[in-house]
Amino acid sequence: MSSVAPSSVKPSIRVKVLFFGRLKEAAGAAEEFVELAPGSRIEDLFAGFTARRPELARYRSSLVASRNQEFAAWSTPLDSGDEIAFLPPVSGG
Amino acid sequence: MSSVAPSSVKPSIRVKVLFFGRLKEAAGAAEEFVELAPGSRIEDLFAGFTARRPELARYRSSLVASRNQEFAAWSTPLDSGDEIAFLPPVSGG
Amino acid sequence: MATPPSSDLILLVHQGIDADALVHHVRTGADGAIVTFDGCVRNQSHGRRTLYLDYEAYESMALAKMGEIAAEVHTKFPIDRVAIAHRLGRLEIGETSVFIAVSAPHRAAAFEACRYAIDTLKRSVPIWKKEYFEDGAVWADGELPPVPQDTQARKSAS
Amino acid sequence: MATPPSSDLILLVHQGIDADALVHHVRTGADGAIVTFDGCVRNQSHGRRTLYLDYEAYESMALAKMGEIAAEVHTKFPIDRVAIAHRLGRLEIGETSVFIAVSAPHRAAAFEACRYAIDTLKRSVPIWKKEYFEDGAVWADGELPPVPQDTQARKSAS
Repeated sequence: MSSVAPSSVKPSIRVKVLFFGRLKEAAGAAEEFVELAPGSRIEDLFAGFTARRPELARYRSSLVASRNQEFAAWSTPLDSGDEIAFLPPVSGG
Repeated sequence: MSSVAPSSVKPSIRVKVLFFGRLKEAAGAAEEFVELAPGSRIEDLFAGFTARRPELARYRSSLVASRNQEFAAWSTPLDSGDEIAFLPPVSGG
Repeated sequence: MATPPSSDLILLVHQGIDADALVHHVRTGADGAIVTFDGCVRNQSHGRRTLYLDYEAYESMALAKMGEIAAEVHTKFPIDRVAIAHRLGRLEIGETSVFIAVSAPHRAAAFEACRYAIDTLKRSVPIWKKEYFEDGAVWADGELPPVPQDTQARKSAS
Repeated sequence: MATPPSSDLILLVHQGIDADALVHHVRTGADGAIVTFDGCVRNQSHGRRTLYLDYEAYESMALAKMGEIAAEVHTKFPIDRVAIAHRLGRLEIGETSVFIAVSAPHRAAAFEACRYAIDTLKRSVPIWKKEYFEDGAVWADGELPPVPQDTQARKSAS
């Protein structure tokens, strides 16, 4: 589902993806494992989900991503074993 | 002990005086009843105490007075039955 | 002077302050925030080791002034309830000398009102603290409360 | 990111928050002030009667972020200890969802640090609140946490 370089010979990478709050309901899952081409970024990962579930696209501007429990830019490259989460606006307190 | 008009015919007024904190220690008493000439003010009352105990004079600039549980200016006139207190800088909390 | 709403709680106590009771008093279903201030006895003052403190008050006036602070806080901030308790007598290190709880629908007002209440209490409530050290005791430095304008004096001087 | 001093207490709990334990944790003989913030469930939201709330969190990240807030508070304010607890799951009206206690030698720092901690928690800790009304449930409006500059994207675009 990545738009970057072909992964013909390179091994794919595998990341864990978490959804929370309204996004979890929209995604229909709290947790998923995803295989991507090496060099994929967080934005590629999300694009893969919106390809499968177009209704997720409207959350794109009102969510932030995290990589291994740190907020991360959409352009952040992924490594195998990463834990990526998509987080709607927080409302704790 | 008042410096105002002579009280030859007028009846005197009687007030209750309270001292607190370091001032109580300096005055050697927590509570006293004092008779004054009508028309006396809080400053006259305090002057009467300093006449008796000159060491009280040095507290004059670092204390405030109250009349019937309200902070009061030194020039406040006294009425019979008033409760007057001399209060050093407060340090509650 | 204004009297506080009957929903407020104003106390001078000679034993330990029951902070839970004060918090319970201000908590209602309409509130989203409760801010408390707990003033407690430090083990040192200006670098000298404190043994204990002794608080005395002009009790009737202190209660009246604490009630005025509560009333004033209601006029200044959109809060729900206020509870203020001050302890008197001997206090050991770590014990609570003053406790203030403020409830409000939203947190900004609760923080501001609680801060205002303790700042005002320290400036204007007739309570005095004596600090006991190993080598003696001193009355703590304090603040002179603001007093009404001396209008009588000006009038008689003219 | 900095880790909080081991003297701080950071908790996510699924039962009632023990506020007394948190206050006890931050109280030391060196402190003259303890300020607490208690965030509690209101009986209404934007005029609609609330039945109850349900909180969920990205727990591992929420704990990490709460610890970072405590560490940051130590660098910004002259305080002693911090305790932060957030509750998850179903909460009834009046119950405490978040509790923060800060101790300090002097009150100004305790107030400012406690306020900073709750303001930052509400903006940056991955916890979500769903509000249940008589006619349905909604995820509460929230705030988008700040995210690091998108430097990678700029580099690859040049």
